[in-house]
Amino acid sequence: MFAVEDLSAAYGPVKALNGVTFTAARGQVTAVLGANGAGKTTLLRTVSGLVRSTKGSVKLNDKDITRTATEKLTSYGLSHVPEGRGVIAELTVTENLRLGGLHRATGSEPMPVERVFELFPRLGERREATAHTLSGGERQMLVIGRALMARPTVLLLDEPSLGLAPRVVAQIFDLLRGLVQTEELTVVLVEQNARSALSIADHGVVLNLGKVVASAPAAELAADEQLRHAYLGF
Amino acid sequence: MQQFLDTTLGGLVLGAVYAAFALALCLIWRSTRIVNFAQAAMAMVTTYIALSLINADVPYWVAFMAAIAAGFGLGAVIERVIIRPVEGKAELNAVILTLGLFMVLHGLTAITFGVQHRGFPAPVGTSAISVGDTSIGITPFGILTIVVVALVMAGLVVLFRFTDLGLRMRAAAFNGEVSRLLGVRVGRMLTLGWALAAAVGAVAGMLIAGGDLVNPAFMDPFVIYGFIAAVLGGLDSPLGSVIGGLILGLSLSYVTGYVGEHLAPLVALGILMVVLLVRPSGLFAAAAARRV
Amino acid sequence: MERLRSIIRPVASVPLARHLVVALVAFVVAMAVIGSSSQYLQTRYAEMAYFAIAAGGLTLLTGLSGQLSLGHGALMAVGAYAATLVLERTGGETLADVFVALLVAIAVCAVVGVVVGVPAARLHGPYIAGATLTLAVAVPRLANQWEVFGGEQGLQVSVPRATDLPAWIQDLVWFFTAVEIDQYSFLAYLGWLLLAITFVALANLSRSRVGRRWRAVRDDDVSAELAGIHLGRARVVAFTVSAMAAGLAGGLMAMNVRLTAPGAFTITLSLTLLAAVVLGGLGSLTGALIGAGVLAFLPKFATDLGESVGLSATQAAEVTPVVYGLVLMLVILLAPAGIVGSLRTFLARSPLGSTKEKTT
Amino acid sequence: MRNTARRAVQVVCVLTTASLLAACGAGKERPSEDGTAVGVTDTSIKVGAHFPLTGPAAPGYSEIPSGHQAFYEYVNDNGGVHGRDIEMVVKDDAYNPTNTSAVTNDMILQDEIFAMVGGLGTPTHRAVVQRLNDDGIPDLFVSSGSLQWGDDPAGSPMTFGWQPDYEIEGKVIGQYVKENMPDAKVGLFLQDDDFGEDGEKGARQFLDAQIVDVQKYTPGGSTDFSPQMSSFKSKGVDLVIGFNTPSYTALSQIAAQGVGFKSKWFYSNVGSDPALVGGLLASMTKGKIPAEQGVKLMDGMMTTEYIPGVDAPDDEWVKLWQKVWDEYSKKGSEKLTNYRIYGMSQAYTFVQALQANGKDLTRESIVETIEKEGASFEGPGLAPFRFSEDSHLGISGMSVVEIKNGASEPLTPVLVTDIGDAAIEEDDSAASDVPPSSGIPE
Repeated sequence: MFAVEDLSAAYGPVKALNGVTFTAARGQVTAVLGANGAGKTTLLRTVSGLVRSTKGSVKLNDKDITRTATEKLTSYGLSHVPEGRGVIAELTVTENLRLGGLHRATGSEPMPVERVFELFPRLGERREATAHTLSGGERQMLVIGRALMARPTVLLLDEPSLGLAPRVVAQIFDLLRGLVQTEELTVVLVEQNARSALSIADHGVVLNLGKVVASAPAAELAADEQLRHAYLGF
Repeated sequence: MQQFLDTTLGGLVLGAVYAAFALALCLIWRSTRIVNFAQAAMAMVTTYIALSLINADVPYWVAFMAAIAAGFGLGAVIERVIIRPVEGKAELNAVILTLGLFMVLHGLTAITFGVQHRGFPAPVGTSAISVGDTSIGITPFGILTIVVVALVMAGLVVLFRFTDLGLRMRAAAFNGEVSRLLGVRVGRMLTLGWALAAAVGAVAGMLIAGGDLVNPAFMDPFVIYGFIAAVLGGLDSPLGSVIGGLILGLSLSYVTGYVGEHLAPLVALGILMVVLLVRPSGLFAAAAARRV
Repeated sequence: MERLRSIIRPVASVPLARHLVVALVAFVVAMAVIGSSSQYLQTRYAEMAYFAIAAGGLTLLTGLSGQLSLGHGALMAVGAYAATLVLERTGGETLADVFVALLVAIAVCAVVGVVVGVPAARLHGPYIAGATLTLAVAVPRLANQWEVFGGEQGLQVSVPRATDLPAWIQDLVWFFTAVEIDQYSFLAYLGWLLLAITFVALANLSRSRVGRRWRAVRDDDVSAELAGIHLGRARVVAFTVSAMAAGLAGGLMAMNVRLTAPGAFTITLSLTLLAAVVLGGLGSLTGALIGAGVLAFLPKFATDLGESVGLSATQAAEVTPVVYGLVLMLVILLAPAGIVGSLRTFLARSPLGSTKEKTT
Repeated sequence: MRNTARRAVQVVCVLTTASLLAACGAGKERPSEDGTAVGVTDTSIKVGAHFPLTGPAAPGYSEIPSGHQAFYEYVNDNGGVHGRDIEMVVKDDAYNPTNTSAVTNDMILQDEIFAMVGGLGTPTHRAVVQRLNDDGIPDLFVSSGSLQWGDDPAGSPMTFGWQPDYEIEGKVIGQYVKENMPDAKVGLFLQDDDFGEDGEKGARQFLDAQIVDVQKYTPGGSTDFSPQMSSFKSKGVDLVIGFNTPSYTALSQIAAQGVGFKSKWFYSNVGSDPALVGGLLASMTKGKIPAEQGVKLMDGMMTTEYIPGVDAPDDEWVKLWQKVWDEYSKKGSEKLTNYRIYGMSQAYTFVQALQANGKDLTRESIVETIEKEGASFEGPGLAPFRFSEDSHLGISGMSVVEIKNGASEPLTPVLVTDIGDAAIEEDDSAASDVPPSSGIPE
């Protein structure tokens, strides 16, 4: 279980997060939605310790990880897949994956690189290619695959659909859905593309100006026309 | 013909040392995007440490290892204490800071060890090798220099290509934030990068000093020549640095041998400007064009 | 009182007039101080003057247009050789010879400034630092290439004897300071006069449209370019102006040292100039003056200090570069705005300072 | 207006602070010219000189002032000269002419020396000759053999040489080589200034046809002479004549070994001290071999000699120097070297001049004394001085020697000559001078 309680953060005088609280259940996809600038990415960065929180706490399986150093989170089983397809462009596909497996969740078995290639055959074909030669979809597959190498229990995904063709988005979301079931993952999916996100999410949290304005099962949110118009843009 | 051969061989030996030095600059550039103008002074300090050990009757190769260890420690301390605060800040700050460090190390060495020229021993012969009756313009120490530089390069290739530590270091250098999210201790890797670079610099210092006179200024030409060799190869590319070093070593050897020693810096400046203006990403850049 | 204000106000509101007033006051004070100093101190003041001129040009370049030059030692060398060669031809016996020599030094450096500035305008950060550092090493070595520069042992510089100066200057100096002018005080007065003129010119330039352009280029070159500022041209002009200041400084240096040889223009000279402008605060002319004062007076103090703690003479001589280096490092780590910048921030924070800021 | 005022105040503050700071260190009134010479009191004479205490020219040369100072202390402890103690200020110029100019400025204006005695180096001292002469400061016994100290007494009336000039050294070397090695292919290795130029001028009088290559070096420049040695090698040079300083002897030897260039070597006196060069070579070559073995590398080299050195411990002069050095060396552990003997020999000549001058000492009188009486000074020099109103050149001759086991063996008697086409003659007369029993010239 992954829980965020009353979390706040600021960039200088600007409050970017203001008392955010939600819980993500095991084996479920929790979508965090909202317009540009709503604080979605800041939320993930604060959870990872890239942005310092000013208040509140983050709990992973009842363990407080609010002040844990960013570098240690993978060993606790939490993997953050950054936005902008954070591949390390200068390394090859295999090297990116190897890197992902170097700091695994404590006590977990190492995952063979081949396992990722089974999940994403496209990557297997390009295993020796330098990452900057990959397409947008391939990069997204690579960062997800790389995160899996650390054997996480909680996966934070930041805008995986950004800049991808709808067909590719659907493909990646399908894979994600499958993974959640087979690996018993807790997924927090930050998305601007609310329609697609809600289509695979179990639960949805809507942020606006750093505050939670709605938190409900995905189907309920998708049905709330007023909310959709006001915050989700569809 | 004989002179050409001698000059070429001399240039190769010189180039090998430039290559090692450029490699050190390249390591630091890759890890922290800083050109370390204090690299030469750091290497000079470690060479002096080795000299004091040798003068205290410590065997040469023990002193050699001590110089490398000292370089490693010096690089780590400097990164942690002095460089860390300006990492990621305006690039002018780092330039001025390393230049200041250059002056401080220079002066402190002069105060500690004196400014007089001192002889520095070589572990093997420094007389030209003879083949039959004619001697060729390379000494056993020259050969040793090339071998050591080649070993250092091979070691670095193995480290970076085939070990997990090397992978971590490269990742930390290329993308610190993503690396942190993957669990890499980026701060440690940057420190390690500086430490390794300073150790490579220390090797270069020992190779330059062997069989020659040293004084606190003996590494000064490397401030510019090392930089030029590294830029020639594209700062980012270790292989480029090595080739850049060899090209520069040969060019300067020919200039000194056939035109005049005093024109060497001018020719070096010419090479630098041509590279920067015509091929800004260096002769062997792999990735996208860099902004100079 | 009201009448006085009405006279002062227009003067104060025109930058050129304001700068002229400041310079005039400063020059008169300088004359008084120089006149009452020993010959040895006069040589220090003369040194301070030419260092300040060079540092002023450098601070303008680095502080206002954001380009770091480590090659100003080389530009000083160009100015020094130009002035020396002119003095050699003309004999260097009259005041006119001196001014012709200095004008030629400035002109030659202007040309060199353009030649160096054009490629330099395309470089930034560590690249321009490395390139100009190479320049600083390479240029003085040219003296070994051509006979006319006198090789490693350099050229002697002849300067007018005090008794050969026009009578009105001798009288004027005597009238102001009650001391006969001699060669040492002459060079100090000359240095400070040119320093005052240079600083008025530089201050005016940085207040002008040109100066605003430079700042725009420094702060954000992309926006500046969008705003229609020709980036390369602005940088080249800045480099040229600062090269001219370095040329003048080099010419004065030649006359003071009375020898122009490549050994004078080391990397250390360039780094020392950098230390002066960084210490004072990049972009500040007052800072450059303070930095130059440190350059002229610190070596003796640092050396004495070194000797008093038991260092030998040769070791003590190394204390100075250590101090310069520490200055560079500490300023960057602790007070990146330099002395003047930090003082300004400090004054602006204190209530006294803030009211002052409002009135100006 | 406030802004203007503040600026003005800032500037004034800077100036005032600077002058105050400076005043603590160096506030001195300008010297008064009321008849007594600057730097001279009833009980003291203050002289100064610039030496390379640091930098590539320092090895060896930096020992010269300690010889001066030891001898002056010896004289002072024995009552001084006409009741005056001699004090010597030594400044480091690192063999950089610009520094020479600066430290000379300090010696004149701050230390207020009476005269410069023994200032070292051709390129360095050249930078201050005009200055010293303009200000009327005696510039005695320059530690360099350049012609310019003595061949133009009208232009530089205050300046005197001391050691044989490089032109006559070049002539002596040239004649020896021409007579004894007429088939040698000669390469010249020269310092790139008046030092090398004067030497070349002398040597070419005899060897113009034999010289096949000329290579130069810049002091303070590169220390790798492989290219120069490669050039000698490719031109088939089998005798190198070097006009260079001691470090460069060692460096040229190393470079020659490095490129496999074998030759006979003939170094001018200034660059040939076997003990020093041997020590440098030993420490630079294979591992740690004792200096004695380094000295062996010098065996068979030729050079010239104009004062007796440490290799002749039974010479009366060397006995005197040894006695003085044992008593007055500041650091007892350091040995007497040829450079310290050089310094003491110069100091001896200066004391001799002061004695001859009498009690009434002015800057003009000392110059006049040396011009009138200098040629008859008896001292350690193997040949007499040439001092007169028409020449301020120093010792007039030397002998050619070969180095064996770190000592020199004469190959010729003392050969005396002068600049230009003056003939070279054998003259051992001055070589038999012995020091007075007190060790202090009368």
